[in-house]
Amino acid sequence: MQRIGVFVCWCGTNIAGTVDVKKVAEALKDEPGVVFSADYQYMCSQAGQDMIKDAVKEHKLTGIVVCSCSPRMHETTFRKTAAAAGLNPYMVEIANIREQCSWVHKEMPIGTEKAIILGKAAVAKVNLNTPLIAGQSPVTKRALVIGGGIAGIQTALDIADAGFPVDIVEKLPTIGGKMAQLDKTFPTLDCAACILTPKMVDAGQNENIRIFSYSEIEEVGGFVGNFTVKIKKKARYVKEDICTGCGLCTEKCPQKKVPNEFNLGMDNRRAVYIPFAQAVPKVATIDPNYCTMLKTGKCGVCAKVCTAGAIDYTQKDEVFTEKYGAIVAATGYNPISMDKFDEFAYNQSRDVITSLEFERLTNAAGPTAGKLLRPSDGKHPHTIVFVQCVGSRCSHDAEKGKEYCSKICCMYTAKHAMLVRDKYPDTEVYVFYIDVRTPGKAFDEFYRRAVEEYGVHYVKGMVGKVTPEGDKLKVLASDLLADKQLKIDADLVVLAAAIEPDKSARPLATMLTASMDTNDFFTEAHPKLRPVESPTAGVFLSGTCQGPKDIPETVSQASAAAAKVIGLLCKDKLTGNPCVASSNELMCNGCSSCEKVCPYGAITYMDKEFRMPDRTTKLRRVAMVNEAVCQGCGCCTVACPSGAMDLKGFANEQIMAEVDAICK
Amino acid sequence: MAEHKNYKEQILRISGVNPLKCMRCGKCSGTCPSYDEMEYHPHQFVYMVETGDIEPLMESKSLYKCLTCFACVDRCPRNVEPAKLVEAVRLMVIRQQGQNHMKPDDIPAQVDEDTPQQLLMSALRKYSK
Amino acid sequence: MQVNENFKPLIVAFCCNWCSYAGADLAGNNRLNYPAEVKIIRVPCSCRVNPMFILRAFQRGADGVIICGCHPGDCHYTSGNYFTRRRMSLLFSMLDYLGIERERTRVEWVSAAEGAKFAATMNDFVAQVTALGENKRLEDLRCKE
Amino acid sequence: MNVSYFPGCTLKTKAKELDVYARRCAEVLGVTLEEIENWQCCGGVFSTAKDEIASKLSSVRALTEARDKNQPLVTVCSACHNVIKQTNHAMANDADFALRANTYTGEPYNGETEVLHYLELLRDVVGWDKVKAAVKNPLTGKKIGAYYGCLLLRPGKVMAMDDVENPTILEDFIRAIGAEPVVYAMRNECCGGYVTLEDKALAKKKSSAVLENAAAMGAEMVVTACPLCMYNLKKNGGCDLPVVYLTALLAEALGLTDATHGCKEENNG
Repeated sequence: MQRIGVFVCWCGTNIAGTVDVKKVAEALKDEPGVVFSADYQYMCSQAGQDMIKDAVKEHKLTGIVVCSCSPRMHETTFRKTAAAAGLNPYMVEIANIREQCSWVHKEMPIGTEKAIILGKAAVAKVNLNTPLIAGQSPVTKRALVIGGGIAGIQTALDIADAGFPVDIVEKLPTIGGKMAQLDKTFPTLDCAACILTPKMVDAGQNENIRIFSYSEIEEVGGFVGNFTVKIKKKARYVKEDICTGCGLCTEKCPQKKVPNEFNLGMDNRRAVYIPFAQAVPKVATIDPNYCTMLKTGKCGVCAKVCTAGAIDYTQKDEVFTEKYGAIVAATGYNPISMDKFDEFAYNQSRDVITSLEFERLTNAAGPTAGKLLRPSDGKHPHTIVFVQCVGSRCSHDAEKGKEYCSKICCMYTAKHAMLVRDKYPDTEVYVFYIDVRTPGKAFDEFYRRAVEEYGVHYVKGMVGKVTPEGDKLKVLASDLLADKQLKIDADLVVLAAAIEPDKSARPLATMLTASMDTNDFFTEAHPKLRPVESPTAGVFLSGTCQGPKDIPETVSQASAAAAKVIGLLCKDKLTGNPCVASSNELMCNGCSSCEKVCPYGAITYMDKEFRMPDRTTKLRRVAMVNEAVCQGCGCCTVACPSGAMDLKGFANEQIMAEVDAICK
Repeated sequence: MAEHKNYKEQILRISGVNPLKCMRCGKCSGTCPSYDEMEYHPHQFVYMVETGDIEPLMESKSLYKCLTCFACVDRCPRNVEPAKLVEAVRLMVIRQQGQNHMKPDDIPAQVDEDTPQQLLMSALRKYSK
Repeated sequence: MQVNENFKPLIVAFCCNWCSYAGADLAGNNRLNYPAEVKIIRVPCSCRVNPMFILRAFQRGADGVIICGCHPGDCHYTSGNYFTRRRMSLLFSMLDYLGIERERTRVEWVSAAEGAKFAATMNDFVAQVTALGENKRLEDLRCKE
Repeated sequence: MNVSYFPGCTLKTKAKELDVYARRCAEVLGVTLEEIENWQCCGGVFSTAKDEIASKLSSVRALTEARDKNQPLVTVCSACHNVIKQTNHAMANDADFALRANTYTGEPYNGETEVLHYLELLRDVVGWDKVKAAVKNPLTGKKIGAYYGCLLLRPGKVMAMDDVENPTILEDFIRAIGAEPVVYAMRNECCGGYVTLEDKALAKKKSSAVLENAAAMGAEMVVTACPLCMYNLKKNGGCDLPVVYLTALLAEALGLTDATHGCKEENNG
């Protein structure tokens, strides 16, 4: 028989406000096995924990029930407390009487009654708990960073600086991501390339960093400390180690009409290309969708001009497997499609552009060499209208756009407006806004400068329709403060499109078994206290794949994720989860049902000799669980027809006892 | 007065609109083709219904300027459907006795030989009960 | 049908640790009310729920049982919820045959981000079971106090 | 194939050619339009008020008849189509409204009928390829601006015919008959038709804005499905850009008649 101590937490008034904690402690006192029952204001405090430790010693407790907040919050805390008192940490059970009781029920009698039942269920379970000892597994001291934007680069650099090898897998031919496409950055107006390219070079030259560009993740297996990842290196038809990046092929290629994705299709590149001058790795890539040689077998100009002999039309996709201890998702974002918002005529006029396209139009390395010219006729625009919140802050039932605020648009629009007025003072600039949101260091000051020093017209209201007519864009909009409908003849309209997670994030999350929110942003382990970790152990989050962020926030999160990875890789061994499956050999009939449902291949079979009652021996086929590989889902326990398979910590008997306690 | 207080409730019920969803972006008024003819504009309909300031709307000619073109409905990022509020307020007026905005006798003067039947029909439906 | 105004059903909810239990916690964080008749049992994955547990619950006097797991494709253990879906559809049809109405059993996918869905699901399920009244089938009277 | 057909008041009077050509062209394309028996006027405008039941009953009756014949219900007039489709949507999705309407008609109907505009019939039932194949007199070189107006597309979630802001169905139609579509932004803006009696000045402003934009983008004529738009654009458009019905263009392309001469004849007869 266990000797159980029950500890009921008030959590200030969080629990005590709707649950009569004294009554709960009193009611649980007489449950089978309970020898001690008490309540306290904050069980998780040092004093509360000391109270538990003292009670363990004084009452020779063998099991503990804490009626408190969710086990997702403080289960670890109380397990440590138990361990410090000399108990096995798995002799602790939590009754969740805060999140699932006091916070969702309003009346004291109802809350109290439910809390007592939840407490009884926990007591019933602890009565059947057995001490569990966690296995240990080694840590592969290498990290994988998926995505080579500023987030991925920063994470990789920080991990590499700590002395651990790290691989960056980037799906495009170069690292750099969205930041490489930006012109200036707010609120300091330093040039994006000037601050990003040195980091790209650092990453390219760091001996601890390997960059797999033009590569994608195919498969992820394993678990924290021991991931096995299949990486596909797409054929770029250029030998990476031989190509010098001289760019001669990209000048001679006769296929000139390939939309240049780096400039968002606003100009053309060749079929063999280097995305931009500072690309890392600076290696040419042949686009198989456009290359005449690959499509028809006739051409071969690039191979002829390449003095290094780096062109290889026979190259094939290459899939290889690497082992990692930790994985960082840094898959970034994209602006949403403007198809659902064609009242702004994005699909009808080339002079209606997104803000990212505007970045390229003002960038010295962009399609206009930094001169702000209209895409349609190459003329200088004299009136520019910026529209904020296009596709952000839409209600769910509007069935278009995103519900969240994209966060960065207010600031980059202020930047664009300011830069235009600075460079071309003859230009009238209108910004239509719903709210100007500038929480951030020196952000509001920046926006005010755009208004006060640069004379940008900020109009509270929204554009309702853009009508291309002749060489003008007729903009119809509301000015809510003046209570007027404005009609502006604009030359250029810039849409601050909402941002969304990159499309590759969803399949990646499935491979990583990392959870996502309804918008396909990765979910963090805790929204406040563990913002850079995924709930899946060993998977970390960096940058906008977790939510909209500007550059400084992205870099902070990237470094934070790196710190978490370093903390993990520093360990030689990881303590595993002892709540794993185990098979009772005497009951196992060797049917293989469990093996078939195990997603980890943790179950194998072996022939084992058993002594029979008549002193003969018999060879029987029985299931064996590899405890280091088992993740403890329990699927096999249900599949087992003979009841041989059970899950430690969540045993059939334990759950049945909980059911009984609840249904009593 | 008690009856007046009831207006908001009735309008919300017959329109099925929840004005609290509005984030006051003004896109409805930015896209309204009748804006210049209206004294109160679509976003004001939403706001004034929400605050219960309904009598001015009922007295306003704006009620009869809405084209029922639904541009505000389809373009609203919050799916507020301002046009439905305009119609609901209009109904509050014309459903009262003697408040028909257009009477059958008014029509012949406006009609020419090409006037399609549907125009007469819809005008009566929209402006009288 | 006779409806007992004061009838409060007894509902057992099995929630997977990674999505639905967290979703229930989020409902708490956001103070979204649902009836106290719902008692949650934490399991690592919805696929840990053995049909025996459900039978036991009905035997012991539960009026409804709901199993909540991660959305298809989002299972923390890759595929557990698919097994749940198949197992439970078989079990529920068997229970239906035994006279336990389909409305007393349910499988619902609730993610860690769906606190509102959790509360709404529980409100709906409790209302549904309340409308059916007390469950007499399978109940073992010896288990009642 | 036979489909139920709701012509509507205007197609029987001021817009006869819209009706006659719709039937003839459909026959050529292998579809027979079976006129609903004893149809009543749709009312010309859909009331969004949840408590307006009676004004929608004529639509419900037509929908019920089509349901009983197990046929989709086709309309040509944009206004009838808008009213009937919105009514159908309400019958299917607003249980309270359906209950009350069914109490009036006495015949349970819950939005089972598929409501198709003539354009949807061409696109989804006949198919553009078949239309193209049937064209005998392609309108090659004609630059035609599609005029959707407001009724054909909105509210988008209910009409669900095409993308509300970026529609292509009329442009596809124009291409199918061999002409060249001209895309202009005002194609899905209101012509002001409903206020023509109330405020002529406003109607003039709206119609002329549409035609000016179409002309500025190079359209030589504008095609519409709506008699109200037709009247208003012609009367109040303040511009000599021709406005034609889509069925007239289709008839011309199918070699059934010469568009301009045909109208007069049918109107007189």
